[in-house]
Amino acid sequence: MKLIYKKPDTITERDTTYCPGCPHGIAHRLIAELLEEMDLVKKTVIVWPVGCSVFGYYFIATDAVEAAHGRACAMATGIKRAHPESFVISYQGDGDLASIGIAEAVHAAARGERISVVYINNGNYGMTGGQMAPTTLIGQVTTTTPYGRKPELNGFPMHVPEMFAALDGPAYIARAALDSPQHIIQAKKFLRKAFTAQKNNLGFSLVELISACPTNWKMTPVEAMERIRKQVLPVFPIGEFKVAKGVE
Amino acid sequence: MKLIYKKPDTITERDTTYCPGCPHGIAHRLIAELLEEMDLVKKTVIVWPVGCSVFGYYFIATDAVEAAHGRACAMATGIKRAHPESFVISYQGDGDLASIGIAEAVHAAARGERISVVYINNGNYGMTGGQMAPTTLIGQVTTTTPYGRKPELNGFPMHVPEMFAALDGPAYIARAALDSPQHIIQAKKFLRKAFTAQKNNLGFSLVELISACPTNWKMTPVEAMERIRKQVLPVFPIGEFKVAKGVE
Amino acid sequence: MEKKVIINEERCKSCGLCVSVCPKHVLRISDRINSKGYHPAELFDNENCISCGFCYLICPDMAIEEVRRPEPVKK
Amino acid sequence: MEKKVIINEERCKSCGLCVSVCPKHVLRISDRINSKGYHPAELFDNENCISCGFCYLICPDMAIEEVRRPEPVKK
Amino acid sequence: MEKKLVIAGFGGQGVMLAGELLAEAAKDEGKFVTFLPSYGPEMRGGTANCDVIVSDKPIASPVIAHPQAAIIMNLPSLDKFEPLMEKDGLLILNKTLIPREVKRTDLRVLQIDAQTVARELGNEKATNMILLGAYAEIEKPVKLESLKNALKHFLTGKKEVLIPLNEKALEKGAEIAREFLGGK
Amino acid sequence: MEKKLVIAGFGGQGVMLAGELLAEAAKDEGKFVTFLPSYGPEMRGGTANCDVIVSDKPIASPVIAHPQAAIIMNLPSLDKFEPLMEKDGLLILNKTLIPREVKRTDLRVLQIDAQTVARELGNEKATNMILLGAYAEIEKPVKLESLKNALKHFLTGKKEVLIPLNEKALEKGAEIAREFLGGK
Amino acid sequence: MGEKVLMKGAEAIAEAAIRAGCMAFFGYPITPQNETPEYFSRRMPELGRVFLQAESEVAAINMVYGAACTGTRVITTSSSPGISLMQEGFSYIANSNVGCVVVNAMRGGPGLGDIAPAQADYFQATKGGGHGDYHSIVLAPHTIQETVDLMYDAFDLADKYRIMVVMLVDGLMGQMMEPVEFKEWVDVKKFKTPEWATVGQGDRDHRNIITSLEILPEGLEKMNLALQAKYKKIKENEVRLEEYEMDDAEYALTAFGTVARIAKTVVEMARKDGIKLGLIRPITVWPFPEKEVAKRADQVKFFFDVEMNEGQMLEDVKLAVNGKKPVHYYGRLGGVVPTAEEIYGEFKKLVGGK
Amino acid sequence: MGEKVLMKGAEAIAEAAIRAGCMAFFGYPITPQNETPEYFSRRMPELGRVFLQAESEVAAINMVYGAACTGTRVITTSSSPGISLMQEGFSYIANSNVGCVVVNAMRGGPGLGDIAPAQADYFQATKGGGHGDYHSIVLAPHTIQETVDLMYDAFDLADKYRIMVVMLVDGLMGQMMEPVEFKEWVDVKKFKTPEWATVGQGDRDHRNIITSLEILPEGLEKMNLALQAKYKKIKENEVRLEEYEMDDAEYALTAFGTVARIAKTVVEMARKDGIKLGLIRPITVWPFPEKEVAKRADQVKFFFDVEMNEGQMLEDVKLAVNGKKPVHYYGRLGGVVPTAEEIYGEFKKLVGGK
Ligand SMILES: Cc1ncc(C[n+]2csc(CCOP(=O)(O)OP(=O)(O)O)c2C)c(N)n1
Ligand SMILES: Cc1ncc(C[n+]2csc(CCOP(=O)(O)OP(=O)(O)O)c2C)c(N)n1
Ligand code: SF4
Ligand code: SF4
Ligand code: SF4
Ligand code: SF4
Repeated sequence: MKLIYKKPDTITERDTTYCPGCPHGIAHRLIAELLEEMDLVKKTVIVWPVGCSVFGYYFIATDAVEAAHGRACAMATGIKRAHPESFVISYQGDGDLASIGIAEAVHAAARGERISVVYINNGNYGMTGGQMAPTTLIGQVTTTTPYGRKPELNGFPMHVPEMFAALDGPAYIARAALDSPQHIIQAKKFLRKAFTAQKNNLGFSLVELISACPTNWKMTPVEAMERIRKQVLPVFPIGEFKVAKGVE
Repeated sequence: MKLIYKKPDTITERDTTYCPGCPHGIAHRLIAELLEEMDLVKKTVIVWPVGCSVFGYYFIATDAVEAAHGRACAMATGIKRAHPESFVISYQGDGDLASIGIAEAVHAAARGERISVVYINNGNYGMTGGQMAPTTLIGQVTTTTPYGRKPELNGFPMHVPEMFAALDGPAYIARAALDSPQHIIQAKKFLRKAFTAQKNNLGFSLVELISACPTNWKMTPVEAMERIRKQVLPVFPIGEFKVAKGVE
Repeated sequence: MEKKVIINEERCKSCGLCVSVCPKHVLRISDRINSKGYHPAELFDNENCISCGFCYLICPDMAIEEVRRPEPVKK
Repeated sequence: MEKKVIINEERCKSCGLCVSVCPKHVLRISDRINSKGYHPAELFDNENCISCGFCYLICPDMAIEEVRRPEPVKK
Repeated sequence: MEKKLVIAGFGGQGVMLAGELLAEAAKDEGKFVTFLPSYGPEMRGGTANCDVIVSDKPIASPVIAHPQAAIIMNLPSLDKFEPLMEKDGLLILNKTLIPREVKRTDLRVLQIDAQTVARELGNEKATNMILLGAYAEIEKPVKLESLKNALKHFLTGKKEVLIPLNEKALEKGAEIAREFLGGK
Repeated sequence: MEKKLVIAGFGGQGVMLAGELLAEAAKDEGKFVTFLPSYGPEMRGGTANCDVIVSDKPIASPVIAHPQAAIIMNLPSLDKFEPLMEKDGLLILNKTLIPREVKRTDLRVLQIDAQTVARELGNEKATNMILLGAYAEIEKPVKLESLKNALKHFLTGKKEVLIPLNEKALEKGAEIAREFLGGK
Repeated sequence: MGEKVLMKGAEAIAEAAIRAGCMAFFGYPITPQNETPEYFSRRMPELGRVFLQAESEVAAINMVYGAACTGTRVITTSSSPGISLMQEGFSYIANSNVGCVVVNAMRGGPGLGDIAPAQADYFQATKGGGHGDYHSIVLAPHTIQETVDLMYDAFDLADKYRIMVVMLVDGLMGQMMEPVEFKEWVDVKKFKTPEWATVGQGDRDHRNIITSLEILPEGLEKMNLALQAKYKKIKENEVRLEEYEMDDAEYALTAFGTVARIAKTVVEMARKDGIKLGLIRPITVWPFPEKEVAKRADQVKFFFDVEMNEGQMLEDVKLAVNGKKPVHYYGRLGGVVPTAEEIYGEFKKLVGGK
Repeated sequence: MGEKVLMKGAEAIAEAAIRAGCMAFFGYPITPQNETPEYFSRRMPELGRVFLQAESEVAAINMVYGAACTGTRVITTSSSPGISLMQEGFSYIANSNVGCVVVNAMRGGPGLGDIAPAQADYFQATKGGGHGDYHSIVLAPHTIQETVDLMYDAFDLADKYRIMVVMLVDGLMGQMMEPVEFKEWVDVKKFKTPEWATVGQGDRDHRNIITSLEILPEGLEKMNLALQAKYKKIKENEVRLEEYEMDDAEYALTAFGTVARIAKTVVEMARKDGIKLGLIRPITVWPFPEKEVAKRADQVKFFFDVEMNEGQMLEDVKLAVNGKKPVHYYGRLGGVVPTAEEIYGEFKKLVGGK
């Protein structure tokens, strides 16, 4: 029989710490597959964030560092500048990147820092128990918007790729989703371009991956994926926002 | 004889600390004039930044606080939320707002915080001696880009209004210039709309004012104004980027 | 016939995503219980599996170790 | 005739911006020196001043205290 | 009287709810009580445990180094707490998820196939209540009645319908415990 | 020998350059020297001053609390430093910008209409050198020649053409000082 | 006081602050105290007060700073790494003479560490983790009830001295539940905007400026001297401590917060064994009860300081004792909570083989 | 050593770091040390090394953290408020066991304060302004020459112990000029990427992970104990101080940095008057020379600690003296630099009207 898919070797044997049905694991697998396919595993340093993926280094077998909350892009910058031969990925949640870490992310993007950012948007802070994130939808109930997110009080969902597209530093900016096999295939294509941007020294790259947090959304994993399609993607549409030449 | 113009009373008798020909003073006068014209002087709290305008409270006679470098938008948020009847202005330089303070500014904007931001872009850090700012032009020599700003090393000029226009919180976002009487008249119009946005409780407002720093640019004031027209405005074009209904 | 889909039952967290995306409805949550206390998914109808890999693609725990397709029968 | 442009010489820092924008070229930097060591601007040709206020608008030191326009002569 | 109980298991097994219920019941009886949760890194799954102390005088430390009693809901928790138990301590095990035997011989051990029993009662999620009911019957930190009464603090709104099930589970646990005590 | 000089004026008057020139010259002569600038909040305008100590043994503190000598280039600086001067200290004033007289009577005072003299020499910006030249002539911390030689460290590139002017200004200052000394 | 309710410490903190008249919360989630902001997020809007989840701790403290400038009773709550990010803000607040309350539910460090209870931010809180010579009043309650009670004082002190008041608790106190009683609600209708607040000049005959800037060193020294005078007044008037079984004590434990609670059990264990052990428990760790500790140096044979850190309060105890008696130390690190048995064991080693 | 050049302290710091093999600078401008980054910005690109102006101090220290993880000699420089913003980063760096050098040119505080020289960040630097139990090696040079010389040691120590080394100077030292000689260039071609560095696994048989996270308290305690063991080693081996005219001293001044420089004049003044005064000048303020100070307690009549702060090193002096002799203190605040005359005057008051 022909092997169609096989768990990448770069995924460790260790069980993840994620809740059942949490798409963090899908993102991990895509990264691992691409690193293998692009022959980058041995050059890669992943900067892990504070968030549910804080233990990511236990699950993807590359060199790794654990950043302070929100500072992954700064730390990635330090690594890349000091050691430009390394392939540097910054893996960040939406609390980590869009809230506390927005300055470091914006500036890494504006500088065209040669790093690739994998940005997981699950609409809340998973690790700390489901508080509002900058990406939380209007009306969405979280542990810190118990009456639903109200724009007058809590502001509006933040669209990172759209914002970053106004900068000159990025070589590749896109948004994909992890809710279905089809979207996951597309997400991998986008991630490949993001990694290519770094490999070809073109500039900063970022892919937002629309994810789910079934636990804090208080849904089954299947319902959560449904919610992505019905409620999240209309607000956060899939697409490529910046594609420099040489990325494909 | 008919009085055409008169120094506003809200400008104090104290000499400013600015260098000869520095447009900070022009921005101050516009603010003072508008506060008087819109009858806001007694309701106003200005949050002053760290930068050459750190002593701003000596020059505009309103209640005032002095923020930590870059945190003016956060401090303004605290004031406005705690005391919504106050009219709150955050006055910030391009180092203060676009570099160290970008997170606080982006989030105040995303939240639609009812504050008005006057954002002075003079292309460098004036107070500390002319270092590169996020707004420094490509090729521009500053004390930290002695060989000229190089995009591969120092990144690209940051366009704050363009970026903020991708957010849903702002009610008014514009860019004006302080290089000529005509542009200054226009700048005042834009500032009036920004203040109106707050007065009418419509959301966040920001006006970028293209300014000069003759001292650190090592030019006469007249040459500096010339440079704005010839070199800066082509990169940072004047315009309105977001105008909510009710601002006019 | 060999299994087209190899599931590592110890890794499975019973999230049901594979079951939900399988176009052929050949997966289900089993009655067994793994050491973490979860009922792992199982392929109960190997024959009808079309080896599309959707289960692999969506499994967040990399519990779907392999997906194989029978070689086309030589003519 | 009364001055159309009132300059507070003590506030002036001799930046020359008013001189540069005056469409009628009726301003100049004087020889006097103020207590800060600057040579203040002066209106040397009151008559030809058209009271446009450009000097006021651009003066960064609010040294142009007032700009006045003669009332139209009653017919 | 001072009763020190540890409840341990996977997150999601209702470890905290059981502990809080006991604490609430103790408070309602006017007793001193402390409840101290401790989580692993996972939101779901992973390990979680809590310390509950019920006493009739003020409680100094809420931390239990050596439990007098423990409700153990999965294998990793048995591995962790067995060595820490006080001599003659009481171990109540959720046998359904614990394949191995207890190694120490100086403990009182009650094994209940609790998850199976709970499923039979109508909902696996009541496993925790079966185990708690058994504990309460043996150690008597509070009355079973108080536990039942306290349920209404936790099962509110849509969850109110679950109260009878949980009451039944508490009783079932107590019943199993009485058999255990009788059988001794 | 230990010479303690303060130079004070508006930013932009060349206060720092004068101080650094003296320091450089002293270093070239193999002396110990410290130069300590102090700025007001303004980039241009505003006040600025520096402390220069030249000595033939190691210098402990670079801070001058009570100057033996001061070059004072504007009125606010006179107001600030006059009361701090050591008894018999030397005050060299830029009379052009200092309308008032010195109040203390225990100081040696040399008033030079330096800005005017500098303009006559060709550039108002050489005011600082006139005053420095005068100071060097009177107190002799370094040779006038060393000051002139040190100019080349500061006036490089396009500014090289200014060296002769500055040399002249140093000399002019020295000349005025000699008259002052002679006239005494 | 009302009836007892069973509550998580982290929630009781929020409820107490609300009753004490806290009108605004700005903060950023962090374990082990997420229940505090979450509780505020439910209650503050109901009461028409301000709850805002800030984008970061840096933003949060500067929002607090802004709100404090309006004379509003304002709070932020966080845990160790988040508190580290606030240090610049603390320093600004100190030299601006505005009042606020900050809760630090300390967790294991350094760095990301863990989420278990610790006391290793004592130096940071008491000596000033930010730049410059400043202090905050630092309260170190040892039970949830005490935390709740002290919250009222915290706001009163913040108002009275226009100073930041830190509630230095730990993850254990944040996460544990015990029955607690709340005091009466403070009548917030009585609050008036203070004369010095920056809310717009209005009818005032002067405008208000709040700044920590003073470019002339002599001027800044004056500001500092005024701060020091304030600190002196606080040292004279606000020191609080509990002396537990100290009357006849021959040995003194010193401990704060959670460890002090455990230490009470140790005292009981020792007393049962006939050993005259007492406990000195600073409630204000800044100002530290120097005089009180110094006085006991004449009485006891030695001091035994126990902390969940590498010996931080230890230095203050030693400074107070000033060499008169030995000061021993025992500590656990990184989030490990010592047991009473363990501490008593260490103590008995010190007393010797009698 | 080459010939003497006249240089601003802030520039000499950069030149020394470059010669000592510093391969990367990340930092954010702040007075009174802007000349340091400016100097780096000119020289680093020329040498093919890294200069990056970060968007903030928070970013800067995390860039340093990243670069340090690659085993690169890396530096950041700032002044008080900027250093406060780095506290979280410092704490992460400490528990990650990576090395770097940080220069703090202290200015007057708290808050925005002024830009004049101060020493009020002593506590922050030596006790840990960030969260958790950690230390950095803190060097406090008193002249530009010493700063330049110590810069080489700073990098060596950072590499040797994989620790952060702080150069605690002040605005005065940053702004003043004096002639200075530089040591030889370190041969950077000899640098090798260390075995533990996270640069991609390459041919290594294991992968490297650098983290300050350890969720189990027992595990985190182990990490802490390892840190403490390292600190102990440093305390045993790296204490440095200068004892100036102490051999026959009856009185001892204690001072560090700029004040110590001034204090030497005071010693000379006293000696001229026939008073046997000496100076103890810690060069490492952490580890503080406890033993050395303690030893002098038997010799001198009293200690007189002088600082540009409200008495911070004072506590370490007192802890070392442990009550054996009086420890007096004099300080100036907010950026005021005391003069030798002034200090001597205060000293004479203490000696009494003899
Ligand atoms: C300075 C600091 N502030 C706050 C925290 C607490 N914290 C840890 S993770 C997190 C948010 C995680 O949310 P997100 O980035 O969206 O990731 P997710 O867990 O959802 O994957 C927060 C607030 C921290 N560790 N450090
Ligand atoms: C935390 C902190 N970092 C750095 C500084 C130093 N600093 C003061 S103003 C300034 C930049 C000012 O530039 P900009 O905002 O553009 O204002 P300008 O002076 O040009 O008007 C800097 C870096 C500071 N005061 N605080
Ligand atoms: S809490 Fe949410 S984001 Fe975190 S592991 Fe669980 S499902 Fe995933
Ligand atoms: S330095 Fe530049 S920005 Fe600052 S006052 Fe002078 S001209 Fe204006
Ligand atoms: S490979 Fe496709 S058909 Fe087969 S089990 Fe998986 S999803 Fe279903
Ligand atoms: S998707 Fe994976 S983890 Fe989820 S049920 Fe299927 S095999 Fe198990």
